[in-house]
Amino acid sequence: MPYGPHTPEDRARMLEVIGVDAVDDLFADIPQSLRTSGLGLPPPESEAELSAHLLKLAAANRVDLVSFLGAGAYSHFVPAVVDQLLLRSEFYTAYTPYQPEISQGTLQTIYEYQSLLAELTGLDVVSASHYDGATATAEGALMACRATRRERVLVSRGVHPHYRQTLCTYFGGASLVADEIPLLADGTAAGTTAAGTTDLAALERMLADVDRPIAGVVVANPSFFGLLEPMAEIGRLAHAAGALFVAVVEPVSLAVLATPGDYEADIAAGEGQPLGMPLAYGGPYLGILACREALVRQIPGRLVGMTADVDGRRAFVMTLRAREQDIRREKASSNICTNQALCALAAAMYLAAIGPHGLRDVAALGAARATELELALAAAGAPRLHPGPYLNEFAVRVPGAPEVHRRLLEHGVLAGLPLARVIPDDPSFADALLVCATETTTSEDIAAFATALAALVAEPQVGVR
Amino acid sequence: MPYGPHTPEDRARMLEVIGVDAVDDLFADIPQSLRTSGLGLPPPESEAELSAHLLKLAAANRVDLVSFLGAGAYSHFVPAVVDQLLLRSEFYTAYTPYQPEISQGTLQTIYEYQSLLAELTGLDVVSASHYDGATATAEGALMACRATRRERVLVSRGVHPHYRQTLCTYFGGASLVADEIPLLADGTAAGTTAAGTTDLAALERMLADVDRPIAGVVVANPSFFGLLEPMAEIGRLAHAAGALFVAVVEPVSLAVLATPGDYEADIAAGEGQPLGMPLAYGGPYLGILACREALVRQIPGRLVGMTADVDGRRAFVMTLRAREQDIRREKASSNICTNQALCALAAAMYLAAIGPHGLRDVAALGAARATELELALAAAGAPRLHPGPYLNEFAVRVPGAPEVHRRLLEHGVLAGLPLARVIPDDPSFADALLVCATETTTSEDIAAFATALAALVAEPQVGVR
Amino acid sequence: MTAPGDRLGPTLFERSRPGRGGGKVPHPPKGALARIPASQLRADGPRLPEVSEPELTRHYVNLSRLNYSVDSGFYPLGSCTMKYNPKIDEWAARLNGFAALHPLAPDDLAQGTLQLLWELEQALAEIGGMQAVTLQPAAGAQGELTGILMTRAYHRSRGEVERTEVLVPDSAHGTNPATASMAGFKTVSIPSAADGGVDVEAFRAALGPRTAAVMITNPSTLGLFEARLGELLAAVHKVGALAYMDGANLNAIMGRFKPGEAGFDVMHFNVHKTFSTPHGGGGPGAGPVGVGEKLLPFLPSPRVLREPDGRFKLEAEGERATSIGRVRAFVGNTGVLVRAYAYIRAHGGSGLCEVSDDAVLAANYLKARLRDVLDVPFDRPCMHEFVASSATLKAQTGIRTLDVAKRLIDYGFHPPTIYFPLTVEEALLIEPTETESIETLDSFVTAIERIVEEAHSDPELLHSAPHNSPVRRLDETMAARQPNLRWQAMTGGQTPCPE
Amino acid sequence: MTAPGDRLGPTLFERSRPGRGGGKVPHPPKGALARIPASQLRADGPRLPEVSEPELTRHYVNLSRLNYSVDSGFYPLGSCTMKYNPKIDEWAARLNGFAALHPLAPDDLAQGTLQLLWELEQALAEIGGMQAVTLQPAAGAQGELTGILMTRAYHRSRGEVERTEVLVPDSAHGTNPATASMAGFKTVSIPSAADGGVDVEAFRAALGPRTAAVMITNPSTLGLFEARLGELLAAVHKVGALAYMDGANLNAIMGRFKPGEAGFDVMHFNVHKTFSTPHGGGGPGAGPVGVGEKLLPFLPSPRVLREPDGRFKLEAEGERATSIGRVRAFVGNTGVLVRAYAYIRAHGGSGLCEVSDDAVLAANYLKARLRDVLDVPFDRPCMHEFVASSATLKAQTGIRTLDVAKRLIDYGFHPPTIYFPLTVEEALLIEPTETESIETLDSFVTAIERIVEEAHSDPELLHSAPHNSPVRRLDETMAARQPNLRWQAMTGGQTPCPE
Ligand SMILES: Cc1ncc(COP(=O)(O)O)c(C=O)c1O
Ligand SMILES: Cc1ncc(COP(=O)(O)O)c(C=O)c1O
Repeated sequence: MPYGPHTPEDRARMLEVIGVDAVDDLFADIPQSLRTSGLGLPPPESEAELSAHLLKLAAANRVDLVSFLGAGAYSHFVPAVVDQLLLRSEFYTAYTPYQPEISQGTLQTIYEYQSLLAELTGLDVVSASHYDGATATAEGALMACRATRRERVLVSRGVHPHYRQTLCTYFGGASLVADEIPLLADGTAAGTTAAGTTDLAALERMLADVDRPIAGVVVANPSFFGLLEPMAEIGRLAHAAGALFVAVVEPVSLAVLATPGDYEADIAAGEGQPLGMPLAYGGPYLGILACREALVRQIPGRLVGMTADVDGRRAFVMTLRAREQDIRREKASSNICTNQALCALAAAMYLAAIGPHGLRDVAALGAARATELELALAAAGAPRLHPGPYLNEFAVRVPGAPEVHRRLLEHGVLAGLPLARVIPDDPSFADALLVCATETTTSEDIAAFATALAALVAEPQVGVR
Repeated sequence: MPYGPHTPEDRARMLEVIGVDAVDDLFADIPQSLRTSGLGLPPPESEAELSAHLLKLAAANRVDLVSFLGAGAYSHFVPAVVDQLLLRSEFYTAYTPYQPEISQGTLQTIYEYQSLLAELTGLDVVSASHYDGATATAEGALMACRATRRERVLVSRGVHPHYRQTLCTYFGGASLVADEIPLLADGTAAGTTAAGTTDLAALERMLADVDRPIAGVVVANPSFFGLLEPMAEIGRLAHAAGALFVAVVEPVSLAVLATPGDYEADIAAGEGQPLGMPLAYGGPYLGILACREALVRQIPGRLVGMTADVDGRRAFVMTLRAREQDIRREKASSNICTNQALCALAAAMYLAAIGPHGLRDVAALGAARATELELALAAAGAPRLHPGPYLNEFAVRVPGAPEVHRRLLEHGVLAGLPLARVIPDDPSFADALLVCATETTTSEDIAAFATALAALVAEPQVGVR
Repeated sequence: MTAPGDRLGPTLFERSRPGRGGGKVPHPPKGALARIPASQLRADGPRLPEVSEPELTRHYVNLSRLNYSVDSGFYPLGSCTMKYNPKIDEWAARLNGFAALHPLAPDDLAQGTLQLLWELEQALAEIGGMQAVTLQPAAGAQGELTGILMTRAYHRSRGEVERTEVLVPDSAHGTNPATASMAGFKTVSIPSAADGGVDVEAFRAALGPRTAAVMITNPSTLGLFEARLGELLAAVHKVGALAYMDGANLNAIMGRFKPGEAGFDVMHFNVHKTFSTPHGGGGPGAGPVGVGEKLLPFLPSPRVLREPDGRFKLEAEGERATSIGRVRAFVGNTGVLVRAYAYIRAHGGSGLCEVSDDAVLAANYLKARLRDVLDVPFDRPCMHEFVASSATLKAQTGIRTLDVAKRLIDYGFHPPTIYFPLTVEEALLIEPTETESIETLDSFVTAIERIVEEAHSDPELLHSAPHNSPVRRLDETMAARQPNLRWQAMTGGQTPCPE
Repeated sequence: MTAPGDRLGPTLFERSRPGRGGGKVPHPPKGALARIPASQLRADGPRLPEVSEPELTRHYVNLSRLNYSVDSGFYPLGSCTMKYNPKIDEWAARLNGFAALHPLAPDDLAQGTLQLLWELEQALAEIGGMQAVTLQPAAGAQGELTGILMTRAYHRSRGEVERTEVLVPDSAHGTNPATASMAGFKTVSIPSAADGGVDVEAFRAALGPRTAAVMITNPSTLGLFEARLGELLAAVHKVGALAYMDGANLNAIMGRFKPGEAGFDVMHFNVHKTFSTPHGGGGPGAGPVGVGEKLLPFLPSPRVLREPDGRFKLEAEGERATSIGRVRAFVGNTGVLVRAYAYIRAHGGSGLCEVSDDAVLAANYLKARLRDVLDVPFDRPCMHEFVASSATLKAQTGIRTLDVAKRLIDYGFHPPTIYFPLTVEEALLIEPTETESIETLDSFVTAIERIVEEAHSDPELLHSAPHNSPVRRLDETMAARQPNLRWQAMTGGQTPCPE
């Protein structure tokens, strides 16, 4: 066993003390009929061989393309200090701080994370972390149902499709209902810049159905399509109907955009990955979940509070634990136990390293690059799909988008996401690519994309299929 | 300033307390005529830009070739645990343990390093580290002069040419003499397997010159050419002439080869890089310097000893410091101050991680791969240059070696070292490549080399020049 | 507000001064946000702390030193399998090819990771004796939810909507009943028998046509193998219910018992326990779920598929209508799964069997050595962990398990899990794991022995323990009564620094 | 043998047990060494310790925690410039393209590193006002040796073999006189004047036709700029000697004073001081040397050259006959130089000037604040560090600088350099550096103030300090009398473990 300390003598000594002849005897409780012996797996691999194999697998991924892919996971520059501090193994080889006297490191970092995210979201209560943006959104919607004792939420189709599907899975289990709020189509919104955003008229109609009272309204800002939503207006409509307002947010954008606190959302959920986590093919990421103080007893997951020890010295501790599964069991606010604490730590480190001005710069530089990208793509034959304001991500229209996307890979360009891949049921997205820019996008990247795209668009075959 | 904590208010407050108006005033001691203002260097770079630039530079190096290059710096597998523990910044951001009460971490690791290398070399005293193999060898030779009060050493031409040159530089400074012992030429040693090793007859002659008594005899095992030298015999000759015997060793080989202790060397020097340090274009590496107990007061550099604190608890401390420059000044055994402590720590971690069996495996696997390489190259038209025993490195003869080497680069093969590059003055090496294999060399690597070589050798133009 | 403790440093917010920090990213061009309507913008910048990199580094280096961790000492936290986390696994997860891969990258760009995930699924299926595995769940609890939602979908697919109950032994981890609730089921709690196993009679009585599933932790949270498991499973299947195995304790039985082959229909794995991915101060982990034949159609989407030509791909959106759907965005905690994969390959089949053997050996050794010092309620071979109790000690001295735990801190150990499982009075759940040396186990025994002596000779020492930790016992009541969950005065330089 | 301290763990050797560890590399085929004559082989395998990876990790993690370091606190060790080490620099040095490059790789494969080295030489030449720079020396002391060997070669090339003396002020670092000896010169020690500077008259008197070089540390080891430097240099050049500047204290004067322009002929840089490459518990550093016109021909080989087409190459073997030759194998401590390069680019020209301004500001601030508490012998603006003294305190209370230093440990600080320079009684050489916040500087002052109070009120507390460290004061006499420099009983499992 590569990491075991036991020598044959150690094992013999232990068996002797236990008073059995062989390790086998310790397994006597396993009924013979249920036993198996051994595992059909390859033999052990030395670390040298294993590392060579892992290098080969890692090299079989292609991460060298110029990428404009966001869609819920974003590439950002992460200061070197973050990963090196994360490698402090006192952080990553500890567990949930059940013994606060010897866990002040973890506890203080969680408290600081909660404080930082409270400041970013404008809400007072932030959970120690949830699994990811999708599950945080689902839990936010469940909170709304518990708090209002109503059983139906409305979810904008501007929310990330994975989040909507996850919410749907969670709601199906709990026998709750999640209905979708449509988006304004191009035509409907003619003359306005609202195309692609949540259809307020439809929302109003749905909220007005007295037989099916609404627990919460879930809207993302920026939306999945990168658009800025009329959050204040949506909040007012929701609250007027006695529903809670759940905002799905992207944390870097909160350095510059109005916050859930500003537009009076009751709950905010979102994906914390942009705060210093690698893309890592989808995880581990960070589910952000925040709420107004009044909802504190509904929030799932751990909370850390400041208190004092018996000598009166400041100290931190997990608190309000009566919401949690290990105490409340079937009545708990959620079943979450292990969370994403290390990712929350990464987020706190990232925010502290980059600072308030740095975070604004990240957001604004992404916006500036996105403007550049918009112009370049429009000139190359791929104009925006929606006219309204956006921060750093937007959809463009290009005939035969999926094929164009595939062909661009050959030119070393990962041209965002063909929307048809994630929303196959909606023909209005058949010719759309969702593209994004961040502070890591360079002018050369944009030029490479635009040039390759222009060439492809000019080819007669492409887009016909 | 990217890493400074001072705000403008802090600076103002400090100036006020000091009682001056401006920072400029603090520099009043610099005579006006000697002042400059500012530096002609580019403006500061943000970390994001800097990291992109560094990635570009690193990518401009080619480290993807199949490599058979050793010649004093060897590629080995290093367990992941080594680098992660080296990143513990309590190790790398501390300095020389002048305050032992709060430096027991560094002190114990040095003591352990000394003990590990004592076991590997078979000698009792090991310095806390020297700069590299070359300077350690030079210091070893200087020790011999101090200890014997003689002024001339003999250095085998089988010692790494860089080490010989360094020794020469150091000896030139000290007005001491270093003469070279020739190697046995092919013809001389006909019928024996000694060709390429140190010429014992010549050595005997040089030792016999009573007018010019010899302080030390410096021989490497394996030699620069990979050959095993008759160390026991050389030691006997040196001692018979009242000279000390300085062995230049490669530490991984000491897991399987006879040690300086075994063949009664008085001093051992060598390059510790193979014990867990990256190639890193030449440094930082680790100068190993060890000696018999009798010579302890001659050894340069720090030594750590075990002692007790006032409560009688075990503790470690720098000791025998009266040899050092900060105490003895112009009479010190060397001017060394800052050494390569972190590299010594890496070596200790590597040895502890790989273990005694692992280290033997590393050495033996390298030897096995080298046998494979020898056969493959001979079959491809490049037979060995010397017949004698070797561990994992040897020279081969191939017409037009430098040109062949250059051409092989195009095939993705770094075919060792054309000996003419480092020993341009000796025609017997004009057609030689020095190649090595380690445990990281694979059969596919060897096949790639042999195949490409065979094709080149078959080409009529090559080798003619 | 209280003053910071001697050894606690200031918070990030107290270290903040306007003008500190910066220099990480280039500045944007002026007017970069001009195209965004003012109503959509935040009025003021966020009041995040401004600290320089040197201060940031000291902040976290010194905070880290306040933590007890596996890398600093023995951490026998029962049920949590705090074993050593191999460093090669951390290295692997950080390889740029893995770390920089976007989760929506086309399959062609993701062949390395897809192969890894596919092979990991195969390995887990083999270990669990299951037909297939999904790697999506982010933790054990989410694995449970995924599994129970699949059983729900299974029963619905057969029209059996009246199955509204899930049976859970009273010794179960809290996530089991909480999961049942989240999946819309009623939890029926089953008492334990005197031997620590499920009370088979009570169990049979509770089973019936309303039973959708039973959740069994095996080995149980008492560290015992359910000796009458065969009977239990037969009874479950007889009433048409499904059997879920909470696999958090799999570290005991790899290569000796395969839940799927024994008759479990579904189970979850805790990769942060059995497969040694680090616990991260609370997470992240991953909770893959294995299923047998019956639940195959319901696995969450997307699955990782291998094509006949050996290439790998993800299921397309909506490709499998029977799926319970997504349980999260993208495909899983991939970075964690890379670590688990490396761990499994390093051990191979034989190594994993040794892991279980040594884990069980260590637990039984510790139990044998502690039997004379503490109560050990179940006197038969345990699996990878065992329950001890301070009930007798308490009766004799008034010293509770809490006091013993706190005093262990002074002796340099992380306390075991305490007051869990709930079914044993003054419980200590002790899990040494297979990576602790016999010297360490012996020194732990010595510490417990001394503490028991102290309980008699100097009980106050224990009541007031710990004494050697960065802070002492905390005022948890105050924390809950007047919750202070965030730093309020986020005003940068205006906040005085307590140092 | 004494028992290990409470907080010191066992040694690697005490942790060793035969059969532990392994699994890192594959096994060789049998008989791999059969072709090697038995006489050349080691009889027994080396008795290295056998420890498992978990134990190894805890060993080093816990050892690391016994160290005081810049990343854990204030480290005002005068003359050593213990400033913050940026983490990006560590990251850069580990990039595979840099770390995996063989030192004898053909120039075509090494263009990235060669460009970096070349640009670093240019940057250092600009900072030092020098014509050219060699990056080879592994540390400051080796830089000194390189520089002095070049002056020797220079004089020899002019036939001036009678120049056998090097002048060194008595306040100089020990490496200066030791270097002169290594280079075959006689050291002539020059006293300091009352103002802390070199005694110019004594200096002039010592200069003459035998003088090969003078070594001046500027700012001096007292933290003072040599105010009469112009005179000194003129006098040196008048007698045909060369002026060497020990640049260890360059952190004070970047952008304000360029040694080469001022008239120094040669100098060394300490990249592990001025350019913040970490000190590594004693090293590695690097000690590049800058030279003016006169010494250009003598630079060690090989130099890094830029070709007209913009490509980079190393000088070929023997290409420059005037060179003093090699001072080490290969081309330098490249990994350290990568860090220095990153540091210089991050700051740029303006940032490096700010470094010096802030370093000087911090030192003067600390001096001003400590003036009332300790003696401050030289009452004029200091550079980046200053000398304080406990002479008065000692006279009043018997408390020595050593006691003050040890007591600072209890207050959480690394003591300054003590008893150096040798010219000041009871010296403390205090160098705060530019990366320490004003809060930290103030808290250091508070600690010194308290210690001075304690010296009067409770001197025994100071005599017996430190009290809060892993071990207390050591028996250095025993260490030197009966040197124990290696673990003798390297017998693996036979050695009992003290835990
Ligand atoms: C027995 C048992 N079941 C379930 C869980 C839940 O797993 P997780 O914490 O990964 O959600 C745990 C661990 O905490 C456990 O010990
Ligand atoms: C003034 C001075 N000169 C020379 C040196 C020697 O430099 P190094 O330790 O890098 O050899 C030092 C540092 O230790 C120093 O402070």
